[in-house]
Amino acid sequence: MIDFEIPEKIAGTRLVVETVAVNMMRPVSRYFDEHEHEIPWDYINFMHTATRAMGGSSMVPSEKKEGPRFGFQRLAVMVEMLSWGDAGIYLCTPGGMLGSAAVSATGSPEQKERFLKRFRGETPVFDAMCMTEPQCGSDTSAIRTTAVLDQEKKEWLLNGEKIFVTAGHKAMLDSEGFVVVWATIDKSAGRAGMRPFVVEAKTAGCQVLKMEHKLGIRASDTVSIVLQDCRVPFENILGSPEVVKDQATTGFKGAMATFDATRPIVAAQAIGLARATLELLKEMLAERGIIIRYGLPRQKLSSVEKEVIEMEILLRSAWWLVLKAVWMMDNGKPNSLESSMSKVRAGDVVNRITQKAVEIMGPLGYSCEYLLEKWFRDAKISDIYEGTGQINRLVVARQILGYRSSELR
Amino acid sequence: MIDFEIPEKIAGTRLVVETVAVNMMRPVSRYFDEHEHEIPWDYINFMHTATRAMGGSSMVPSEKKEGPRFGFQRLAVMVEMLSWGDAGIYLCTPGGMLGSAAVSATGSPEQKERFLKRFRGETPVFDAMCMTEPQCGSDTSAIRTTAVLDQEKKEWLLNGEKIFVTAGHKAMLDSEGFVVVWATIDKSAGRAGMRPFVVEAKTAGCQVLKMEHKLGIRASDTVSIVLQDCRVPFENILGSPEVVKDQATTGFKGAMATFDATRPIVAAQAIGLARATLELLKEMLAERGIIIRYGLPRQKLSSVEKEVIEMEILLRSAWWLVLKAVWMMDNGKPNSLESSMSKVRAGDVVNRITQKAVEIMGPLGYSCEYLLEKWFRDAKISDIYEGTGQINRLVVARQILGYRSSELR
Amino acid sequence: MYSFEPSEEQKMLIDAVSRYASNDLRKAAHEAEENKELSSKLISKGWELGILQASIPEAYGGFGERSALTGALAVEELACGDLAGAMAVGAPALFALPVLLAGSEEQKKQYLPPIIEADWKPYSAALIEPAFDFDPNDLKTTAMAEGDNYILTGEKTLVPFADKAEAMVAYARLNNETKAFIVPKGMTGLKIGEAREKFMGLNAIPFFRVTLEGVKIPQANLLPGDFAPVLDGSRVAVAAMAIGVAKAAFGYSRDYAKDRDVFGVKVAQKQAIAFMLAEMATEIEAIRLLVWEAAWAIDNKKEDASQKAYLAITGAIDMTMMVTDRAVQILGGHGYIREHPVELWMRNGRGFATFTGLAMV
Amino acid sequence: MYSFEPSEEQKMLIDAVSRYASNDLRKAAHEAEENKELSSKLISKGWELGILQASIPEAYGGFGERSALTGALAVEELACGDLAGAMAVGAPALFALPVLLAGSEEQKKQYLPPIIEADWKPYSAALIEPAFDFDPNDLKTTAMAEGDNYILTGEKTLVPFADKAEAMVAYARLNNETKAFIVPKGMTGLKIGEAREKFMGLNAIPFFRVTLEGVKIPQANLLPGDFAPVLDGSRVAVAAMAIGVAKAAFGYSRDYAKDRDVFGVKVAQKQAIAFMLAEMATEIEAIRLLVWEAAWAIDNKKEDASQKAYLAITGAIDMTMMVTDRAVQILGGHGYIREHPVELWMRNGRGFATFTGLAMV
Repeated sequence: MIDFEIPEKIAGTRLVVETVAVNMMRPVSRYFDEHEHEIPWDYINFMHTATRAMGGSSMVPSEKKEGPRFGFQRLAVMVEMLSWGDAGIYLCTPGGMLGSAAVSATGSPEQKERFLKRFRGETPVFDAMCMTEPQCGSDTSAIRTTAVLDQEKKEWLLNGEKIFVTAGHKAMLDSEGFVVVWATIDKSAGRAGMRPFVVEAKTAGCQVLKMEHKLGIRASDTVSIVLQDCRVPFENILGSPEVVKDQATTGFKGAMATFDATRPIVAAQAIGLARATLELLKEMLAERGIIIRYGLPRQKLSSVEKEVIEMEILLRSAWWLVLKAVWMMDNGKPNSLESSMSKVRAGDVVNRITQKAVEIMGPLGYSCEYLLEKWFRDAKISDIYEGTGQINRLVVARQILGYRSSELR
Repeated sequence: MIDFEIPEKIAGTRLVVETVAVNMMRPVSRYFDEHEHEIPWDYINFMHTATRAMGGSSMVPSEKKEGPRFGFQRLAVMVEMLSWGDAGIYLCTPGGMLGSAAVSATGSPEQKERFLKRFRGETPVFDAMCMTEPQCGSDTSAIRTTAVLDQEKKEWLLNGEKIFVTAGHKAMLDSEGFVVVWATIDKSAGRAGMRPFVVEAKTAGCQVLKMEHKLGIRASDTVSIVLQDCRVPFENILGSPEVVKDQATTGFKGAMATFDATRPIVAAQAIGLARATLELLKEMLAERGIIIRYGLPRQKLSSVEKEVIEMEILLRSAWWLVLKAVWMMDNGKPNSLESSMSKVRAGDVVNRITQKAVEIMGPLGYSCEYLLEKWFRDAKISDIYEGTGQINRLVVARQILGYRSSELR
Repeated sequence: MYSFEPSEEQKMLIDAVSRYASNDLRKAAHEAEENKELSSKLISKGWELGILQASIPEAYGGFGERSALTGALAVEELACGDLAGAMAVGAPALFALPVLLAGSEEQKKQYLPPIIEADWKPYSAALIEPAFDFDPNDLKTTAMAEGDNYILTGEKTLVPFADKAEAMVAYARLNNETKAFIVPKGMTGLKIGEAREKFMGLNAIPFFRVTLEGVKIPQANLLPGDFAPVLDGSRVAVAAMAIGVAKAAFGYSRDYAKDRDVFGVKVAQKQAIAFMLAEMATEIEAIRLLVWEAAWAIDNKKEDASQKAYLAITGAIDMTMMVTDRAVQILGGHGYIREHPVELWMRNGRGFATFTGLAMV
Repeated sequence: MYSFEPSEEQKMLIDAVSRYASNDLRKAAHEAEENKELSSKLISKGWELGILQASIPEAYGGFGERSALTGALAVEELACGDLAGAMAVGAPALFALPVLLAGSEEQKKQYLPPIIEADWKPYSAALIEPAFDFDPNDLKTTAMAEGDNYILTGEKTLVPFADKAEAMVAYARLNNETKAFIVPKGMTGLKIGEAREKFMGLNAIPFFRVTLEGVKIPQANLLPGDFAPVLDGSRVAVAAMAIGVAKAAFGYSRDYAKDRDVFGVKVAQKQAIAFMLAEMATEIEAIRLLVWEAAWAIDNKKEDASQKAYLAITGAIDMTMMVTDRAVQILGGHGYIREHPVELWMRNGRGFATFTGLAMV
């Protein structure tokens, strides 16, 4: 039965998160944008304490109980609201995000316990995902980082360089967290040889280098990580250490399964930012006497009204795509198509809305007095990370055409 | 010295053509749209007589004199204006168009005389280009029609089927015209084996089949042509009968050279239609009290004003692209890039403008009482024939990237 | 609680409608458009699916409860077969649903059973006016009280089946509000245009210009209820049909692109085409959710249902134009000829900016 | 007679400017933006190219004739190096050209030679006002005649170099018309904001809020001429700069796409990327012709020059946003970090909706 009513238990969470967004994020948005690489500890500590108080550990769902599941729906709603607060600060949320998602998606029960329990400790802990390398962006199958098994010591030897690691600094240097490193255990096997490895903070041979200076989301750190003969225990591999060539590309499938879960969440982030922008735009316009007249034929609208109404359409429809994708996730339905669709559309929508909002507000839109210009800068990342708009279009296209990746590249 | 002033001699021609457009095309636009496959003989005869009276033969330029050349600029201006009159009727203009362009671009002086002189006769004569085949649209290198040389009789034997031949009926059945058939003389040579052949009206083995029923440009006939052991004299091959493999793809280059000349002309057609639409839209709006206020910031415009101003920008800029492409043609500058750019943009622009015009005028836009709905239907062909928007983007991309076609497909 | 899955009952309906749409409507569409006529047998078969009948309570001859959402699911499928067919099958709803939504108890009892319990008969609605900025909430057609009657004056366009309709609902401005009036066949002053109106698409449906030259109708023919729910129901219906048309165009062009060769591969294997298709699919799905949300909001009597219905139709207008245009583009020359259905979908697709009033759920 | 080729003289100018733009401006751009400062040496070198000087007749200290077209060609190249640098180099034109275009003979003789014959010094213009719907033809800042003076009252934003400018042209509404007034440094009531204004881009240029608190200036400081030619000159200049920024972004992202591997080929070999680039190139070329046409119309005193200048800047706004956004997209993660210049171009690119008044040809 089709239903667009927010579940009560999520509505409650949303209300709580809204308080955080309003009180702990918005007031410091500009500060952390201007002070790149400073860490919003107040927010972090609050979120950690709050999550612990509620008996949780990570934002990533780990429901095992029977009955309807809401984990990813709740997560999407929370992320949307936090990102409405501030997209950069939201990315500093402790308690496990992309790395944990990979562990959840591909780890054994033991691994989940071992790696995820740290998020339940007294101090906030972070994790991160290491996928991109200097020579490969969207083409994750071209990963060069290697993992070689030292049979004697039962350890993996990791070598390679990872870039654009979101929150890598916080995971590895500011807390006892970990990163999930994608590496190949058999180059000749291509995607089938790819595996995620957990590398914990303070592991020798793993260095955090170069904090990037970015266009937006400046509160969030983005680093390079260099692995030089970095040794991790045999048990830190997620998934099977066996490579079955020319068969199911297990390793890569793990990454893909992770994406199915994470892309709608990144899309939710874009939606939160887009909603913030549209709301502020409408407020600023209303203060200046411009109230949007819904219901009129386009021919009777002003150009600003038409633009705002279009934004509204884009925003709402994109949000439902996100919710559908996470709802499928929660209900165990395969959602690769919907997941990538939501990411494609959210990336488009947030850029369109922030770009137009800055334009509509003229010199005020362009000024740092208001947050519109910041949101314009924050927005662009949504169409880039966790698969660019182009990569996600490719995924959508393959799904609707029934093509394997070899048939449509 | 950059100059946007229309040359006087072209301005004169334009004025004459405008009279034709206003008096002989617009009044019968709706009639020939409603009576598909009827031939607008009044227009044809008038154009033929007028062209003869002015000492010309074909609309395709054949200037040989020294000094600045204007032929393609004049042609573009004329086509724009005729298409402003009626895009479908314009396509019935006698005197050689695409076929003649191919003869001009790739034929010997003898061939030009032999094939083109017919256009100077007493009755109107038509030509046509046969490129597309049932199994191949944009991919002209996949042409299956074959030409085999009968050494004994010194004749070519053509076999194959051609579709979407614009004005093919008029060229082959309604006049003593010809079609230019692209065929391969050596399948193993790929593009290098492609050659254009002139097939004259009444040639045995050449059958005109199936008049298409179309979305728009209904005054223009579109036919299939079947060649069954169709014999043409050895001298009807345009360009060299020798195939030099793995070298310059002469045959295909001939087609491409033709495209450089014809694409801006097809673009000009789109522009004329787009201008007609924008002008009528502005008139209809003005009658209803809506006058476009140029100069205002967007924030002060109505949505209709903003739309119309955008149309104006699209239209004007596209028209200058066309003129630049033909100006280069006239000045002997290589213009593949500009030619395809003009086609890409004109195709986009005419569709955008006609689609929006119909929408803006609401029930009036959708009604057959006005020509807007017809122009919407006529417009779409501009983004399809003489290379779809996609093919032309490919050409532009190759040019700006310095890629051969093997590097970017 | 969020859910994006139709109920079992709805799925069965979708199934049945979709079978009729593809086996009957779609197959008849080309001829219907070219000959400007839909066979009454075809329409009757669609009527027997009982889409409208299931929206009318038993008390008035039907066997269900009106649900805008269920209606939207059904008409999307119908329109995916053929838009003209979908509108023809649904013509009685143009009369019956306004009566259900805005009529008095008496009016429902009087008007509904004869429609619902009978075979398909043409009914109509006269909402649209021949103005470029036609606004259903600001009609030029007026209703003036005169004694026990109302005098309707104005001009309407795009009135389907006006020549043979048993009755129509005509909309007019009364005290600055849009109101619906029941206008029986053959009233004095009700002028039906002599020739059918011609439009870019929907040629299978007979449309007429209708002039109300001071048509005098009894007070009892005013539907007392608000116009808003009627307008919302029409916006959602038309938007759902836009989804249907877009779905048809998407599916056809996708199949074509998968089937046809270019440069040694399938057309669909070219990124430029594959990305177009991906965007079409994404756009359709996005706007479909917006339409569902609006329909759900209507069914659940949400305060902002009107705004949602407005957003849904506004989004659907652009989406359908984009999708049908691209479908033609993907077929190239084949898209431009009337042998393939995509050009008709593009013609019909452009009309959604104008079609509100021509369908109802 | 149509021609789309700059004259030999123009080509030489383009060449010289382009060398400076790529060897000097482009190289300094990143540091200038991050440190919020342009070196005066860099600006002086640009000044010595003589772009403005060549626009001023000998009678006023220059060595040429003002041509909006030549100016447009020059500032396109400058902005392709760096937009902030281009605006800084051109700051004296913000003062000099309005004087040339709208000033009396006396004013030209008084004000122009000291600017043109000297080294680069900061001059400024105060046109833009802090309103979302700022309209240069409907200013909120007013000028009132009072005896032999005008009293200027209002608030301006985005006034470059306001703190150190030798003088500025302030624009105000006088009898419902926009008029330009010469405001020397340090006038009573001329309040320059204490801190620099902060904007999304152009951080290398010091911008200030300027409040005119009843600034009393002598009648002789009113430029008597029309505002229209001044506005047209600025619209064309800013539009030409937009082309320059877009060209920079296009070139950089094209080269990146040709250099970088993905899925075993170059990024540029993917149709999705190649088509983006093709559209960017087409759009740039199309709008460039529109800008040239407007400049040409100005130079040839065409009646519709103002309308053409308006269309040019309006088209340029959207074009630059599209192109710079796509350039960032093509670089992906690399586009998002400040190590590469494209993110700055995107920030600057979005500003063109607001920049009219910040450049002049």
